[in-house]
Amino acid sequence: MSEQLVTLSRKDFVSDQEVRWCPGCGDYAILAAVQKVMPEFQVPREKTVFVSGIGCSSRFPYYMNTYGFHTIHGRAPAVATGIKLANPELDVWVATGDGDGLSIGGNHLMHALRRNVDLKILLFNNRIYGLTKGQYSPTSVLGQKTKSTPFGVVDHPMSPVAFALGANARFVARTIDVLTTKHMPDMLRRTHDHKGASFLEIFQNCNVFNDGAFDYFVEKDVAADRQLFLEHGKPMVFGAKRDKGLRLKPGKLELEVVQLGDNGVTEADVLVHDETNLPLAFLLGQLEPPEFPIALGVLYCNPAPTYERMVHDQVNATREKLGAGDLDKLFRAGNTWKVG
Amino acid sequence: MSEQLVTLSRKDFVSDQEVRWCPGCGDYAILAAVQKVMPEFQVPREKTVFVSGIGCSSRFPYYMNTYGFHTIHGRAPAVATGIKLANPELDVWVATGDGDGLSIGGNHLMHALRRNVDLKILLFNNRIYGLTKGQYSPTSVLGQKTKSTPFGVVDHPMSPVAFALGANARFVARTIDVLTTKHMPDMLRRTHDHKGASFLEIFQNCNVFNDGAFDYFVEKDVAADRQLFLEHGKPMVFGAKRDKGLRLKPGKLELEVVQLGDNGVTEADVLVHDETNLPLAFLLGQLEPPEFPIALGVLYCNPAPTYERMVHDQVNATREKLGAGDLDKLFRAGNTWKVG
Amino acid sequence: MDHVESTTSKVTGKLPTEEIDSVVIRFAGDSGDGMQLTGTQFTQATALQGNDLATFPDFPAEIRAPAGTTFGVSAFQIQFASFDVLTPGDAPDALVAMNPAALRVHLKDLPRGGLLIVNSGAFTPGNLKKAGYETNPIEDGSLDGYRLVSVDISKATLAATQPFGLSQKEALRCKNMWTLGLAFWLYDRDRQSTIDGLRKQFAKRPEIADANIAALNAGHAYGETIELPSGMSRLIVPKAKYEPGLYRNTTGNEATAWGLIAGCQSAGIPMMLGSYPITPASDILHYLSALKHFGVVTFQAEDEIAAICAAIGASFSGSLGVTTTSGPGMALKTEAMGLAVVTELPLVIVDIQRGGPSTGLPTKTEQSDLLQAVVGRNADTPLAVLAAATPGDCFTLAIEAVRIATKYMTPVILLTDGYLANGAEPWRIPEASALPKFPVHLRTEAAGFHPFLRDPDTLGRAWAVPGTPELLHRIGGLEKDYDSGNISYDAANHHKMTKTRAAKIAGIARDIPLQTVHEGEDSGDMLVVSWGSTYGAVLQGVRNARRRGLKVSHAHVRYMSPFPRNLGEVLSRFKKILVPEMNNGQLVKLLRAEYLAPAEGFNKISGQPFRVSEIESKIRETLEA
Amino acid sequence: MDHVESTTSKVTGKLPTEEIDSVVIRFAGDSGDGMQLTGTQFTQATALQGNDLATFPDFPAEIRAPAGTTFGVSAFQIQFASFDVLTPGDAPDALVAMNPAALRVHLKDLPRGGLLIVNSGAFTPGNLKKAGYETNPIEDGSLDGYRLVSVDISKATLAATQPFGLSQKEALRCKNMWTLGLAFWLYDRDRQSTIDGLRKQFAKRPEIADANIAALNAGHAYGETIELPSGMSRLIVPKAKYEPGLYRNTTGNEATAWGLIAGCQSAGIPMMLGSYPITPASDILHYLSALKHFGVVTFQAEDEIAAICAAIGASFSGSLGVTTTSGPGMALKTEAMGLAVVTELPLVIVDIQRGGPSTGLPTKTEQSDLLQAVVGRNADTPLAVLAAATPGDCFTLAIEAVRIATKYMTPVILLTDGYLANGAEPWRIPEASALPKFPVHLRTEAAGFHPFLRDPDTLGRAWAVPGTPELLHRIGGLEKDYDSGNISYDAANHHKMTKTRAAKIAGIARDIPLQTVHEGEDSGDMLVVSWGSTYGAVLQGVRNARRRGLKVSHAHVRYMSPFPRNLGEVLSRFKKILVPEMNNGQLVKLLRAEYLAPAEGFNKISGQPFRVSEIESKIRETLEA
Ligand SMILES: Cc1ncc(C[n+]2csc(CCOP(=O)(O)OP(=O)(O)O)c2C)c(N)n1
Ligand SMILES: Cc1ncc(C[n+]2csc(CCOP(=O)(O)OP(=O)(O)O)c2C)c(N)n1
Ligand code: SF4
Ligand code: SF4
Ligand SMILES: [Mg+2]
Ligand SMILES: [Mg+2]
Repeated sequence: MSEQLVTLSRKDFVSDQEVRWCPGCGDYAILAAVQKVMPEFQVPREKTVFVSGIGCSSRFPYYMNTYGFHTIHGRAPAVATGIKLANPELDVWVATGDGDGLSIGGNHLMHALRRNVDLKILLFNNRIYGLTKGQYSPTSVLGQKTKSTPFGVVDHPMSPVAFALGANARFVARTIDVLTTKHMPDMLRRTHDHKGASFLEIFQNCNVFNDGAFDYFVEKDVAADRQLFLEHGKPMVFGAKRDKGLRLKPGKLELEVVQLGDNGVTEADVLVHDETNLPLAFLLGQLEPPEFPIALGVLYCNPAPTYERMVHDQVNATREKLGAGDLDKLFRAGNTWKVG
Repeated sequence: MSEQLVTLSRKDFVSDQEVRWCPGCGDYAILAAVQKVMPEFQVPREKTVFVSGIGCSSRFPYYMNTYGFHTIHGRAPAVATGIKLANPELDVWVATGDGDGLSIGGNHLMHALRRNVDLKILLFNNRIYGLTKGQYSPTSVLGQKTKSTPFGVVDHPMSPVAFALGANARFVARTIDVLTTKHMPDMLRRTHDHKGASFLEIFQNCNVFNDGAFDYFVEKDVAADRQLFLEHGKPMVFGAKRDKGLRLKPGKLELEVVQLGDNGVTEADVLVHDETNLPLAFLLGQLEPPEFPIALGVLYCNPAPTYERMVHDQVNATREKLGAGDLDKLFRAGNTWKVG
Repeated sequence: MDHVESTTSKVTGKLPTEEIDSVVIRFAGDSGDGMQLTGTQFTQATALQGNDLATFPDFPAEIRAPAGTTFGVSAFQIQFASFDVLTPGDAPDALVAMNPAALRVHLKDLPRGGLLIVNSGAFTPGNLKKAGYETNPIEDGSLDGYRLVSVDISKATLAATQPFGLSQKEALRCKNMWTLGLAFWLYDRDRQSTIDGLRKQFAKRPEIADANIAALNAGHAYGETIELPSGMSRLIVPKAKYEPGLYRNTTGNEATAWGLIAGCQSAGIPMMLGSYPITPASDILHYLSALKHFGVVTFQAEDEIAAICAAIGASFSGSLGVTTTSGPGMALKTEAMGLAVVTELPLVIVDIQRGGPSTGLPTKTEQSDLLQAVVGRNADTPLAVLAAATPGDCFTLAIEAVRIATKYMTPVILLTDGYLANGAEPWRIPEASALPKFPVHLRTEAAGFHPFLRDPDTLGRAWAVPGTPELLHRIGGLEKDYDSGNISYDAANHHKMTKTRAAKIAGIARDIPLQTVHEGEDSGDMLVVSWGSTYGAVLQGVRNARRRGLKVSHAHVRYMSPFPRNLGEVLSRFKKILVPEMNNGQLVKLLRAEYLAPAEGFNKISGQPFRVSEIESKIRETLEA
Repeated sequence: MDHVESTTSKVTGKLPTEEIDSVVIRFAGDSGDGMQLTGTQFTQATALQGNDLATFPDFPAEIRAPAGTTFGVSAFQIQFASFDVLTPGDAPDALVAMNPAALRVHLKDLPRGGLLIVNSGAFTPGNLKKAGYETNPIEDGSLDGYRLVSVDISKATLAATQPFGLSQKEALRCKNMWTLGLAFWLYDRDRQSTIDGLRKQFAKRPEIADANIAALNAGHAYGETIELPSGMSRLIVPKAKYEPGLYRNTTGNEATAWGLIAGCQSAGIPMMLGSYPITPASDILHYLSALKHFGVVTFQAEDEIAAICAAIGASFSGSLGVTTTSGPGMALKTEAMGLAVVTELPLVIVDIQRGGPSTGLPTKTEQSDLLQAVVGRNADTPLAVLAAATPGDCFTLAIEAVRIATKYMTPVILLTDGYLANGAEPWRIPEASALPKFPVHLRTEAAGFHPFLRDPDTLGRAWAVPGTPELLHRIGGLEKDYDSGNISYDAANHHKMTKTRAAKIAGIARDIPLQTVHEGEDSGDMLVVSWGSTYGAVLQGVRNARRRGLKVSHAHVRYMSPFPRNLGEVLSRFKKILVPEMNNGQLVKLLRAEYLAPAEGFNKISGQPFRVSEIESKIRETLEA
């Protein structure tokens, strides 16, 4: 009864529910990109589950024609962990926001990453609480005026990728909602293909409550100079003319931007990306325009055994050692006595 | 009525409550060290508050003759944030465990660190749940057999310092319960003196449920070779004969252990510790014996404005701009009308 | 189509005016049509005109639902009258529908013969289809029987705003002001407050202010030239008789924020709000965040648990800790409430109830957190619970919550709901100096001190805050010794402490007003008991029933835990007791359990307030049964 | 001092034996003295001997409190008898006190004339001081009036274990086995099961096993030569009359774990336990973690919220999600329970109640989470609640919880408490094949499917799990349309769904046993109603009262929500209704609210179970009032 996989197309992943985001919201682009890449994975729709918390971004599952669970605020990683533990065969995705995933749900996200549960986690970072109409979030920037900070934010913001790396995540990547043609789909593919907890931060524009939050590196005139596309094994070159690079300051753990061609600097001097180097990923996650370009792509990828695999291996090993559980044996183990 | 500060001694910080830890528990040494250094800070006892969650370690406040609040499991950082916001004059300490602070309370701890609330946070890491009699914690190691993992832990453990750095902590340090004479007191001093959220991980032996968890770098015969004491501006030298050092692999973001004297390696080749370098701190936090020594001391210290300061500066600025709040004015602002 | 049509015969020329007691009008349109603003402005002008009023904003859960959809319809209803207005009205006398979806959703509530104003310009094939209309109802005769005014408001607005050089999109945004202008004309309201408001709001973009004002004026002028359906007059609602004083409009959330500030001033202590945004409570956080000059510290926590915990910490430090939330957030605070109860710290928890369970109906109102508030915690964990009756009552009870919390050293839950939170009513502005004063005395004397030393009258414990010399002490979640405040696992002590905590809360009954019968005789066949926001509908329902000769009285409960000490006695004087609630029966359970009173529930769980008529017919039915 | 002293006149030589119906013995000592092990071993041997029994372990909150302190005292009480034992006994007939602190804490419970065995070797000046004794009670005459056996157990143990070359510390650890040996002799129990147990436990360190066995034998031998206080005999308690069958001892937590596994086998689905450690619930997690070969997945989550959420996720995936916790953890699960209710997923939530509020008295028992379980959530959030009466009943009701959860697609709360969790009773082992079977039918047919399609009988919705082709669907916390399962904000639909959720739970009443009167007439002057672990004490109290001629009956409620459908009718047949509870009055509230029954509470909130005598005298008092 399973589906004819090859015949699935984008449309098969579109549910019959009306999409209820504000016109112009970046969430549309993400939804379209996900629906576009899903057929490529050759996973039957019935084996795919989208799990979310609460927030605009968390409405995502309703729009995917797969199984879906719109849970409660912040708890999607925990629910998803249960889903995956109960049935490791399922392809489980988590859609969450900067509030849902990093504020109320920070702990669950951290532990799902640490345990390396095989979940594909999409964090829609719009640096605002959309659904509740515009309060600041843990990624909102200092000074940002929002409904709950009429005089400006005074909380130091957090970096989702630093957080994920600090939590021992084995796959950390980043993209932007506007990169619809290639980069976002590519990142979704990588996110899917990594076995274990995959963490993809997507900068997403909330055009109603935080419009233009990412303009400082997304606007046409600055994009090329402020976006660094990481590729494993490739030098970190960027710029409209691809004439800038990142270099490790000699003998130090600091990066600097170099101009190719100046003072004899060539591409060979530029640092080569290594997805498996954790401190490098951490360093790249710190880069912020205008001083540095924002690092996009796979910052870190270093697979390890997944949690649900280890759990079930243990279940199986125990069963092999002790035999399938037998209630009669269990009840009668230890001291018993007969009456009558 | 305030206390004669200079006359305070260790004993003044000992409360009248009987200490109720198991004989031999590492918590005793930490308590003694804290009571020893407190008088040095010249903070009146009534301005000092110890806040904790639940766990063996969280009984700490009862034993300190200061103000204290033994709250609920995992919530100490949140309660402490409220205490500090309400009265920034207070010297607020948080005592927490690896379960209390990193499992149930991970999110509050993360956000307190991120916001840079001026709290002195002591994390008693015994890699076990003590109070509930021996279940594994998020820092328990793979394979560890505990009450809830009779066949061994399958959760990848987390690193408290990586977590703290990932959360944007501005002060991260580490010590061991057995280093009672100098290192632990020193670290407590540094923890206290840093303005902002200070995070001190203390490896603490639970001799009942996880005895010897740290023997692999604490035992006499291995200690010198497996403990690296960091000092800002000093080369990272260690070993019984102080003949080993850490070096950055040329052009890479990786460390290696070098033998001083071998192949002409001298102290000058050894990496110099820089407390203000975040990626370095992250790298140091990853080091694990036997391959590397464990990094002790201040891994990272890079002060920033504290949260409660920024909050109150904003309150004051608003008051200056708008005048002290006047209810009559508030009620009458906007459209009103008179009747009769 | 910018002419006036009517399916009934037409009258031309200037309309006669007619005096009338009360009017209910409902504005409905797309979320993007600015209906909430229209409603608020209409309310403002109506209040200034001296009518009593009540409002009911009803908006979708979506931030900005796609244009033209039925789920994106936003509505605002107001009743204004020359008498004491208790509800926003059961059914509208007039309905404004800015597009087909609004018509689709709201027409069913308009009685036959009601005035129906539609923006014909929005009745495009696309919009009709989205709303599920196969033919255009303006044209297919299906609106026969209503007094229809069909006018192309879009076009009229574009024309009116044309001089100001706005983009078409911006210009169309002024549609709501055109509509408001027409409504102002119809009900003879003054435009000035709206004009002033627009000038202020768009101070930085005067062309937008100008365009909006032009649209407003055009809509008004349109009224002058209108051909209204037959039988219609321009309606004049005389001023209501108010107690003398200075008035303003206030919503429940605003009143709550202000009451909390006022309460803390009365107590003489600073306030620390720990909160996490959640509909429909977020506005309290917004309001208080902007009132930093009152010395309020607002802390947007990482979640509801941190929010209440920070508030508890602040109370430990000598501020009043406050936390504001709604159902799912209340649920999360459960454990920490227990900590506040056992440590006996003052704390105010405001719960703006909404439809549940779980995420439920976030933007709809409900009264279903009562049992949770009163008994919904692990162990025996008594605390005080108050419930506001009207938007203005939120102010009074917020002050009362602060008083009880600080005097009895206890958490107090203040229940309001989505309907009160967003609904507005005229509010007589008090003089700050006339507000109750109840200064807190923090303990400073060392002699005889221990942290659980109790005031023999209130049983409230001593509040000694960090920073106070010589009173060093530790508190926490473990059981305390009655006589020393130290940890105690003693069996008899636990019994005594549990009984003491209960007695402390029960004792508050001596310190609150007796229960009164609000309407009707003090005893008799039937008493209707209400609580919370159903106050207005129930009172009106009882009044109507009495007017029709039914023997029924009304009592409204504002103190939910403890109950007023004479409540049982009041109930015992009636044969039948009816308890209408917007839940599946909660107060009714408490009354039956407490007093063995034969109370019966009347329950509406639709996320919508009761209609007066529903109450009235239920009274009749019950009396006849 | 290793001789026998007695303050009363002495009898020398071999003691006569005497038959007696029942004995209550309490072992008390330092946490480090191994009293729990002593108690368990005594229980084991007693069960094998064919007596009925009930036990009450009572240990401190501290892991290992400093030696010799009163707060470090750990105790274990057992009643065993030739009749049906319902409680561990009110007061001990015999008390073993291993040190002065144990004497200090427990002597007050020993009736005058009771047998008191003390380890005189622990009555050192230091220990006496820690226990607050100024003079040695063994010597100062203050124990006159008890039948005192004072023996230096420490010394005797060292002597007995000397051959095995243990360290002094290790050797002294065998003290408890020496004491057990003496107790075995006194009550004529067989040593074999203990000896077998020791050999097994210390298989890797045979010298320790040998030393313990030597101590055990030495204590036993000591009995042979003992000079007991006058009037003492060696006591023989004849076998109890049991239903024929194979028996074992079980604690409530073990029985719960097994019942959950059995229930899932009966349902034919796998089990996923999401849990977070908390006293006194952790053992269930421990037991299930070791039973992985039953296909159980255990997940120790980061907190209680994650634990229940993972369980909900697992249920969504077609496992039975289970979560186990105690009070503070229950509080944290509140919000997620609402999600399970609104998504109508099966889920079993086990709450091992403990003393509160907040952290409270973590190791003490209480019944104070009942109201939380039944109504303590935001909004109208009905679910099923069961409460176990005895350790063995935990097994039965755990299976029943699984049955109801899967049949009705609902969360079920199973309430037990600290007393049941750790207390043991003999349990007749069922044949696995004889357990009820209730296989779950997961939905696979696509025709007509939507996720909230209901079984017309149970109102349970269709359970279609990910992996099932063609049944793709989304669920969540927002209100659902009755007819499609899609999100709905419709007013009438919300009313209907709220009523349907309530009706589904209410309907379970048709599927559970009728309420019976357990003891006494079916109608009359007075009914005592109990629930949960007070079962035994209340039943015994009623039996005693009846034996004394009082007209009183007993009903025990195990189904708390919904109640058995005839419960109101049962109550209505009695004039007075007394509801003893280990809380400040919770079931009594529900009975009054539901049935307007004039029930009155009898409350003990001391973290200790009721004594039979307390129940008995309250019955007399109530009847006389
Ligand atoms: C327990 C609980 N607290 C608060 C809320 C209210 N709430 C819903 S979504 C949200 C924040 C959403 O922000 P984010 O995750 O960034 O999502 P976005 O809307 O920006 O996509 C909040 C506070 C809730 N639904 N439940
Ligand atoms: C809400 C809640 N859940 C669970 C518990 C039980 N509990 C108390 S302490 C603890 C873990 C303690 O571990 P840790 O923080 O490492 O402290 P330690 O005892 O090891 O010092 C747990 C699970 C509790 N008290 N409250
Ligand atoms: S509020 Fe922002 S994030 Fe939410 S749907 Fe609208 S634009 Fe998107
Ligand atoms: S259980 Fe472990 S951590 Fe707790 S007091 Fe005992 S030794 Fe210390
Ligand atoms: Mg967001
Ligand atoms: Mg620990």
